Amino acid sequence: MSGLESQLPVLLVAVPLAGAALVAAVGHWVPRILADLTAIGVAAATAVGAVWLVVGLGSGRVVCWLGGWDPQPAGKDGSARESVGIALVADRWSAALAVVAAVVVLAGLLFTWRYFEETSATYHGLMLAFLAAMSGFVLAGDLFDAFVWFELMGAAGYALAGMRVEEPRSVHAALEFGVVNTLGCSFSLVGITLLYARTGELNLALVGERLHDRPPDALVGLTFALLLVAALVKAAVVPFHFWTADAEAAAPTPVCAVLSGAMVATGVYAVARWWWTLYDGVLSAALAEHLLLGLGTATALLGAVLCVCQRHVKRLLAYSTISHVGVALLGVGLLGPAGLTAALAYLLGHACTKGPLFLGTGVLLNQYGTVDEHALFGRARGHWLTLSVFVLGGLGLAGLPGLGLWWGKASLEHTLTTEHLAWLVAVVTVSGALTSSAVLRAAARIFFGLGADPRERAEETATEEHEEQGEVTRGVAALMLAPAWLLLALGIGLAVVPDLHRAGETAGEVFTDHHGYAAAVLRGASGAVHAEHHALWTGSSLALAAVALALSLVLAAAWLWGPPALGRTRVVGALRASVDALHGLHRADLTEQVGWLVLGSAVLAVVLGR
Amino acid sequence: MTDWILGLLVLLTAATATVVVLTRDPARQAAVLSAYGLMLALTMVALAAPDVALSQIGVGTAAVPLIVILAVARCERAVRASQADRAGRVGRPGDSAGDDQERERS
Amino acid sequence: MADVLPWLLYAGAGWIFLAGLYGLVTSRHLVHTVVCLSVTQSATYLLLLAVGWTRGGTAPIFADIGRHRRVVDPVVQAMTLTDVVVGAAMTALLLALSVQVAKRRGCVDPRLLRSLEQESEEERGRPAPGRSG
Amino acid sequence: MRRRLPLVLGAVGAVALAVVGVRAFLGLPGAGEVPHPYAARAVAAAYAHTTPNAVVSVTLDQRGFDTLGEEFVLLAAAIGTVLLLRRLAEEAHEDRPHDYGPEDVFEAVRLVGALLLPAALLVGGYVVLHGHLSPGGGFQGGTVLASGLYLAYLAADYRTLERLGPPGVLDTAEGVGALGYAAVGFAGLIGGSAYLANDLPHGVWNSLLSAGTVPVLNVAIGLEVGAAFVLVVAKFLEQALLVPREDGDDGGDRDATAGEGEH
Repeated sequence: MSGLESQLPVLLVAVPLAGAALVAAVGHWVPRILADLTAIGVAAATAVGAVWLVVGLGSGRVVCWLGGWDPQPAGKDGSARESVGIALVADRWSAALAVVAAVVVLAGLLFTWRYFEETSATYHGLMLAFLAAMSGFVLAGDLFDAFVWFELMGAAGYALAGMRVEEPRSVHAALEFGVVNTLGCSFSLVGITLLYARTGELNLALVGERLHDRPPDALVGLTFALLLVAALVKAAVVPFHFWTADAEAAAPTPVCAVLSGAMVATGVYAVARWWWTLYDGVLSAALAEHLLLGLGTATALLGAVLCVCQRHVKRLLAYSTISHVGVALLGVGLLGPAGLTAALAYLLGHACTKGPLFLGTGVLLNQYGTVDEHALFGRARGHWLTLSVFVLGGLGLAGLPGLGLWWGKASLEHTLTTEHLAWLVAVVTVSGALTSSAVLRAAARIFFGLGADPRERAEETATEEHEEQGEVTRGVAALMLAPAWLLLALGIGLAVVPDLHRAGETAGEVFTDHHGYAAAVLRGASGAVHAEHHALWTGSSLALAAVALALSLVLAAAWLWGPPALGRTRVVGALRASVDALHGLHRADLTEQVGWLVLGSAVLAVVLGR
Repeated sequence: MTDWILGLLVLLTAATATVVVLTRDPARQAAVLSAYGLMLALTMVALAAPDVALSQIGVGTAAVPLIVILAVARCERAVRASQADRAGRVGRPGDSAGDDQERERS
Repeated sequence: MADVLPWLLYAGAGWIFLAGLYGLVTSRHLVHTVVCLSVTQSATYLLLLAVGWTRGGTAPIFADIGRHRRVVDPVVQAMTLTDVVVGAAMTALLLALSVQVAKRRGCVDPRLLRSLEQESEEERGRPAPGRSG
Repeated sequence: MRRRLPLVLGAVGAVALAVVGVRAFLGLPGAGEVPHPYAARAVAAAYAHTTPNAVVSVTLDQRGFDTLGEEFVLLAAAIGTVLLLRRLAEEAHEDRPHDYGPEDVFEAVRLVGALLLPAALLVGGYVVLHGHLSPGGGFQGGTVLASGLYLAYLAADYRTLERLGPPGVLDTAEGVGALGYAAVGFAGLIGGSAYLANDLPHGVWNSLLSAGTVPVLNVAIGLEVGAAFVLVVAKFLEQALLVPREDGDDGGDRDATAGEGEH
């Protein structure tokens, strides 16, 4: 790596930070158009830098010691080089997540260009700070540094989510989002403190190496449980997921796209990074695998079931995000290179599918002032532009070959079958089909007015909703949907470019190479990595995709034209009662969410802290 | 000798923290929070951490309790205004809750 | 007192952490919730400094003490400094949100706030209309 | 049952956490034997860069990237609070706080305030500038500077505070402080070594101009923290002082002290 390339990881964090400070400083004095341009320019530059880093990395790692504190040269006996500085370690997968974060924030900023009338420069400053926090987190090679970027992600996220203070629901959701995430970060800080007490180090590689000096005991298990709490709260995994539906239903649309596209991905990434650098070979892999697979399954199914019975499109998409994060956690839970590649590819694809769906919903809200499926029944006929985003997004969620999620879903199903966990393949397929059917049902109702017209049944008055901004012409809608298509095109690129898949598998080997990571950071060595590649477009994966799509279409049809008689049968009645109970549970207020967080962390501590 | 002082300070800090948590009225809680911030700063001095004690005094004893008092003042007025608004049905815009439910809240 | 002090430090930090959690879980006022959250965070300050403390160690300010004087751990203090700043920033931000919730909902009890939202949903005859962006 | 659900969840969780916590903490070594290899290296590095205050050396020199993140957490929180507490168009009818006449503050309080303000600013400046020599630093000095300006409000009235620190200028000062920190980082990068590298001359031990970039970063942080805290408190003051014009004396909470809300 040439001089500048070796400094790229720092630039990916420092440039957005400087941009945020600049926008915050001159925000008052310059016209808003300049703040827009600066923010979009900085986000675009970060995206380009991240892509350059991914391309330039090959199958190695870039270790960048900050503050000029390069560790002393490797000792004669090859002993670990130690330094007092902070290391940023970039391998291909962490750089790829930085690309996704930059692209999703860029799409949000481009969307905002025509979306908000009165935004101060603060919005742009917070979005850039959010971007810097995410790229800082995925590149951090230091435990406490990761904690600081987690908190910055939180601070910018709470302010952005609660930005529209005239909406009671958005400030309430932002407050719950804030309290739960800050508490999760406090739990992880206790974990970091205990790790520092045991090993005396903060660098991920050094801590991982010191943990091998003694047999693992309750302390090591407890630290992993506490670190997991912050990661799983950010990733919205059961039972820490209550804040997601409210925060993403009430936040402004571009913020929703960033939260569910990029931020949840950093939570799942955190679980993988901390396992492979700290606890691989220390804690029992079987225990961690069972725990993560259990959490992933519960999250995937719960998210999918609740997603289907939502009528508010953004809340529907929020529960679909929870479901897809659960599926990605299954990949990480396999604790293998192939599983990891599948999980991170799934997250990349999910960002390129869920982001456009949120932006499409934003256009609907912009034009009709509401995103309630029943209130919008048949009102958006003829809007082909927005319809295309919804259809592509909906089919993409089911894993249509060639769209964003195809790469992640196909390789995950392949890995699950080779690991003899065929029943998990069913979980993946069912949750994908459920979420996709919900989106297709919403699209069918809104754009075609199919199915029974709900407005006869419910006698609500057509309360004219407070619109986010004024009427929007077709041309403006096209401009606002351009970033959505950008993301969809990126998703298609992910699915069809074959050498991306091979590079991904090699990068998965590099990511999960515990000793290679320690060697690169501590001794500057870079070993060769061998990865076996498997074809993606195989008969079985295409068959599974066909099953998922068929199931999704059948379910969508069932929601739209399901005979009322079907509703009264005992089976559906019992099902509906259990779903209503689940729904009631999800009206947890702030104190209940904290209660669930404490109970969840206790379960993790008991399971891992044996 | 310093061990005793440190032990005593930690116990006092833990006790003050319990009092902060058990004070249900937020206005009074701000005052106890300020005392708690001071106790925490003294414990930090006993733990030989002067820098942290100085920042804890600046933040925990002065700035945050001041913000808490001001936030409480604003919240109380908002709650009073909405009760008055709901009771008297005085159609006063501003800080009454956006939702127009008329039912008398418990 | 000699060997019981470290455990007293850890126990104190643990007690404050659990006290903060108790306050969070039984809170009936949003500002009370945010203050209890800052108490929970302040427990991590004590734990951090307790981990770095060594008996007989003085503050790591070498302006007037010798190079080889026994000092407590400066890295832990740097982490605690950052934690104090982050704690204050979060408290200010969450208090601002609490004020806005109180203004918009006219209610500051977390338990009633959730029922208010349900009321508004049921009243409109359909869940969560898309008023918000 | 639903009413007591959070307490039950929290209690069960807390008990389990406590049990596992105690078992785990038994694995921790006692006070004396906690290994501190990082601390030993940090002290050596502080001496290498002639920074007597090892804590500030770790904070700003060795782990400067952490503090960069921390400053931006503070910046994001401050501009977030200003964004969240901004006054919307429909609230314009409410009385602007600085429409108040000069408060009838006792002469003694006004005198003490007038005397203490310069003292507070002086102490704050001292703490910022001597951060690398004695306990203190950018953040601690910043809070002292900010408390100086609260004095201006308590001793006089809101208009004085707004004259001393108008929000527009404070916002810019905050952004410039954070930008200064990031710029010093870039200077290290452009200087050929690394981001946030301490390339300035390290000077003589215990002298004011020593420890390279540490004092410069302290000044940047002091500027940002001072501006951030005054801005946040001013925003909360403005919220607490807003009184709807019609009924004017709504419970007499015109001054900043908490209204005697009858609970």
